[in-house]
Amino acid sequence: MSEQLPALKDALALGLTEAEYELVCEKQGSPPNQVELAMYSLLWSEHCAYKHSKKLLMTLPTEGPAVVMGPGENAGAVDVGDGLICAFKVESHNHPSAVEPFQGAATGVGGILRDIFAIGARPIAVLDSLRFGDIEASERSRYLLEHAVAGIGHYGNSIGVPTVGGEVYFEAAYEKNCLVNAMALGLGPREQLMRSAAAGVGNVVLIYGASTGRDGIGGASVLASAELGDADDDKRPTVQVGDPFEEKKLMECSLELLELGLIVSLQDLGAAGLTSSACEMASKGEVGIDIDVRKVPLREADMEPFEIMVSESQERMLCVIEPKDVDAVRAICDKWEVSSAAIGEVTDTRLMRIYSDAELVGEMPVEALVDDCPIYDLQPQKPSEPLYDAPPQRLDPSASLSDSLLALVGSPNISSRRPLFEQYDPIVQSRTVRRPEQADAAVLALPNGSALAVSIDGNGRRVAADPYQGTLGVVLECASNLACVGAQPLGTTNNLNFGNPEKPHVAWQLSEAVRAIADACTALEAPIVGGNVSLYNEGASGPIFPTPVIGMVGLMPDVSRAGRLGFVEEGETIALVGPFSPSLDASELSKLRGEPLPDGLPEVDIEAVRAVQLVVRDAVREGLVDSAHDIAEGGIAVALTECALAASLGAAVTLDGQGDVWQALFGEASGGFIVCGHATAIAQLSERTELIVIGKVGGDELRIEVGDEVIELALSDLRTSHRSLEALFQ
Amino acid sequence: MRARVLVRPKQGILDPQGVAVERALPALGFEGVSDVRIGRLVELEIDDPAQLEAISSSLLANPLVEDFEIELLEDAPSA
Amino acid sequence: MRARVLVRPKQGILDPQGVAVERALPALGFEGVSDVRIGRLVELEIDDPAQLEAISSSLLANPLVEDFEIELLEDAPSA
Amino acid sequence: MKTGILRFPGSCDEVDAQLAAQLVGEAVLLWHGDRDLQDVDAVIVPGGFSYGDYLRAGAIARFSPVMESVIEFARDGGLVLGICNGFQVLCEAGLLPGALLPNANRRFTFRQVELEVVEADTAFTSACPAGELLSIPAKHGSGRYYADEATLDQLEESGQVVVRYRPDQNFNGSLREIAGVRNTDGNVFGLMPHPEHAVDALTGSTDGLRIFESMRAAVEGAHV
Ligand SMILES: Nc1ncnc2c1ncn2[C@@H]1O[C@H](COP(=O)(O)OP(=O)(O)O)[C@@H](O)[C@H]1O
Ligand SMILES: [Mg+2]
Repeated sequence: MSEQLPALKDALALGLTEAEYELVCEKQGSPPNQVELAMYSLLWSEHCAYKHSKKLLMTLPTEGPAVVMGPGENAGAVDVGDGLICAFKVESHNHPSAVEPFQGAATGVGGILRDIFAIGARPIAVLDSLRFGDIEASERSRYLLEHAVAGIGHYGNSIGVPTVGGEVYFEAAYEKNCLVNAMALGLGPREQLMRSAAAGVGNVVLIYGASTGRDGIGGASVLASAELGDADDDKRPTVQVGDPFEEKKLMECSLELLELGLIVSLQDLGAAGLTSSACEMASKGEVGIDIDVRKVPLREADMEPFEIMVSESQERMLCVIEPKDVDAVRAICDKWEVSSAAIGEVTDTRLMRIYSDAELVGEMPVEALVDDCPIYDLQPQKPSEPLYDAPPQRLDPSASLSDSLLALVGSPNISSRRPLFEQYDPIVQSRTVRRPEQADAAVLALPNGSALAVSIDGNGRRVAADPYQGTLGVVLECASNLACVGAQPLGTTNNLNFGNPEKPHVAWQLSEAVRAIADACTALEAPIVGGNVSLYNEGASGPIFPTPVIGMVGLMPDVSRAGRLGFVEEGETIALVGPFSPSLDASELSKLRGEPLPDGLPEVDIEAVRAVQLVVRDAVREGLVDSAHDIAEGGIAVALTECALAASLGAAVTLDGQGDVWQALFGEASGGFIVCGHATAIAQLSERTELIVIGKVGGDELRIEVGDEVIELALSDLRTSHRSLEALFQ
Repeated sequence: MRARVLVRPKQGILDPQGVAVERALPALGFEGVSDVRIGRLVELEIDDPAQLEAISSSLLANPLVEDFEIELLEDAPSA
Repeated sequence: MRARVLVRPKQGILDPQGVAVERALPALGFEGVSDVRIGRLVELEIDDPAQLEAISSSLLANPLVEDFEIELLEDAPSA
Repeated sequence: MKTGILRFPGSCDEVDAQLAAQLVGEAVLLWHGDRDLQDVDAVIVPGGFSYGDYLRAGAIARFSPVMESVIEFARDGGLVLGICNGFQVLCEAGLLPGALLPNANRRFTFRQVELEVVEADTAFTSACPAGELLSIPAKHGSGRYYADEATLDQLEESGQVVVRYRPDQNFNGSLREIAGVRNTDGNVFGLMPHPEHAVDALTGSTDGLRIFESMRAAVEGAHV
């Protein structure tokens, strides 16, 4: 390797600031060498060190009766009864997906699944949350959509974990920075819960899974001793390729090792590869680790020590085991055709020591690597000018109510997601009781007759209009979705997708959103058990819409009562439940009309929304109502359309004609639900909460009367509109 | 004119299919096979072979993860 | 020895990928392309090339629906 | 009845098949590397992505040690059901005629489909009346059934086409809407849709249970 030490310019190229580089030199007592600088630059990156978000994250509520493991481990976990825990987490793979959407999305799924089985839970479900540019205008966005969806399906389907839900929005603000977030859930025995803290001086550090190649060594290649010429370009691939088959074996192998009790601590290799996993294991366990990079199984023989330490090759795990168990562990790996190698040892030095055979090529205090990265304060400032351009006008404001409903139902943010989700296997593992378009949340049966419900949400446009109120709406919508199937939230995960936090307006969006998450999760008693932060999603044209993506997991006692969203029977009564005061501010209708975002949204009454959620939840659990659906994008008219299309049953509805009919039909707000049931049941429900009987189920058209106006549309016409995304997947 | 585009995973990029096939072969009784790489074979009839480079890089191969090689065939291949 | 096995869908069998490529080309501004067929390219290092026929017919190709062609390459291909 | 369900690296629906088979008897998993079929009365080759479906769906799995035993078991008249990837494996192994090609729509597709029971007089469908429609989910990327015309004619003549897609639901482009075929002896049957995912009203339909009930009837009939 080169004798010459890297210099400040290399540190800058790797993303460290000059002050940070100086701090590294100070912690090391001398300028870092190539391996050391590579490792510092990764661990001190935003991604690993949460430099601009840590202080905010500390304000989130993380404790509650169901929480078994909060933030800080590979995934959070909640107790679901009978000795079982549900592990879950959401994670982003935004940048890799923007570069290569198929592999980016696929490896995003692979990464989040490893986080789940790393803590000893068998992955039981995946959900995805996607944001792309304006697909009606952008060829690139259509390409990204198609390939990202194919990548998610490829990975999830091949590994045998059902993809049970998700969401996708199209907004010009994501044109240059698409978002690909994936959430996974796992189920496991509580006593098998695994942590990542390394323990036991003298224990063996073993890597298993795929071999290590040059994947993902993008930025760090500036450290290569040779000058990088054109000819060397293809020596340094940065695209990580996912291999779900390898991960399937890795998963089965890991779960078997855990079941046999052969593992002391376990950690997946994700971003920053071996560097991050080994250092975090050492840090959490307050120990040191020695690693010999020459023992790591390589895909390319000529890799340098720093490359091995920073490689982001997929489908690898790192574990600490007792020396006496090495043979047993390797035998299980062999059984699953997974390669394994003992590459190091736990020490009491509190140092990370990297060897290349006998030569010491890097030595760093664990504490300096993991804990001493400077943490920055944000400088939040509400922008004085609008940040986002008005969308193009797609609907003439003078269009009729019926035409407007058809346009909304067929608009990319509202139309049926079937062409996407039918590329996903939603039923493998025989647990899926509600799959997409059957209910607002996915429902997964548990062995004891109860069930989990899960939903993922995040409306960036509303958050862009008002980071605080908009984010409240997102968290509440997640909980409303759970209520509609009869579930009570147990815990929440979140992915904060934002622009550059060093800019005051982005800092403001971020802090307001986190404040809202904290307030809403506290009120809902749905603590945060984990999450992820993805910053710097912006380009020359500005930041993305601030996009906090919320994933929530809940429990219901009786799976046979799981709610559905579609109407059930002719003649049933339809009611509007809840404190619903719709507004067109930042609504889908105003977007179609080309209106700019408003500055601020109406205030949300969290307690009132929570109260009606409990009523709806109970009504579903008791079987009092036959269907429940929360009102979201497109307002009540779209919600009714969705209830009708899901069941192929029409409805005749009369809405209060006072006030603005557009607002009544298409206005959006938290806290409104459409429920249907027998007349007596609805009467019973009306004793528990504010409710208006609005109509009856039946026929093959949707008729909505409001004041002097009437919308009358055949279900077949609504269905044709609703299927508009299919054209993109021909 | 008949042409052939060979599309291969780039050097250094993981080729999961190749790895799986290589691992499977000994079990089938075939020893002594290594460095298996699996790619795509695209054969087509083209009026203007000068377009092939552009077609390959924009549609047939994903230049981020794949290399391609163009072969012009005088006659139709022995199908 | 380096060898290459070209695997193609048999004549007469629908090749949806080939059809899709052919359909996509005009939109990208490429005219005059027809009869696109997409198959598999397998490249490998083999000690005993006599085994290639058996490996191809039993594993690399399904003779019911695919044809294959073996090419022996003296040198490593220009990766 | 005791059913054995194969488990290859990359199998995904083997536990689902086990749960379904347990509704009609005992069911055990059989590891791909073992040759011992543990005295089972029937074998299920399950769905999933054995060996990642790399190269061609089913191409690698069919060479596994356990498949040698399954081939022998089938030759001796044992009941073998291949579901999805299992159907692909059985075709690759030559236990069933034809091949399964990538879907005509070029995508992995999940859809609830209705299957017409063409032959109700088989070891796998005796619990269904002929012409009955079974609502069963299908989910695969390579399910387009192909055989040459002469073979197709002969399959139809000899009653080997057991289930068909309703014509408007044949998303994978299978020739003659074929969703499942059996061998000439009638003891090996493969289909692309997943009957094991249609055995519980809670998670879908119960129509798939008939396949398992038919197998039990065949096994128990043979025992008396
Ligand atoms: N927005 C957030 N809210 C709560 N916890 C978070 C958030 N972002 C990250 N975390 C927690 O920080 C820890 C480190 O996250 P991450 O670097 O994504 O871990 P990994 O590399 O295992 O995916 C995890 O325990 C994660 O749950
Ligand atoms: Mg992790």
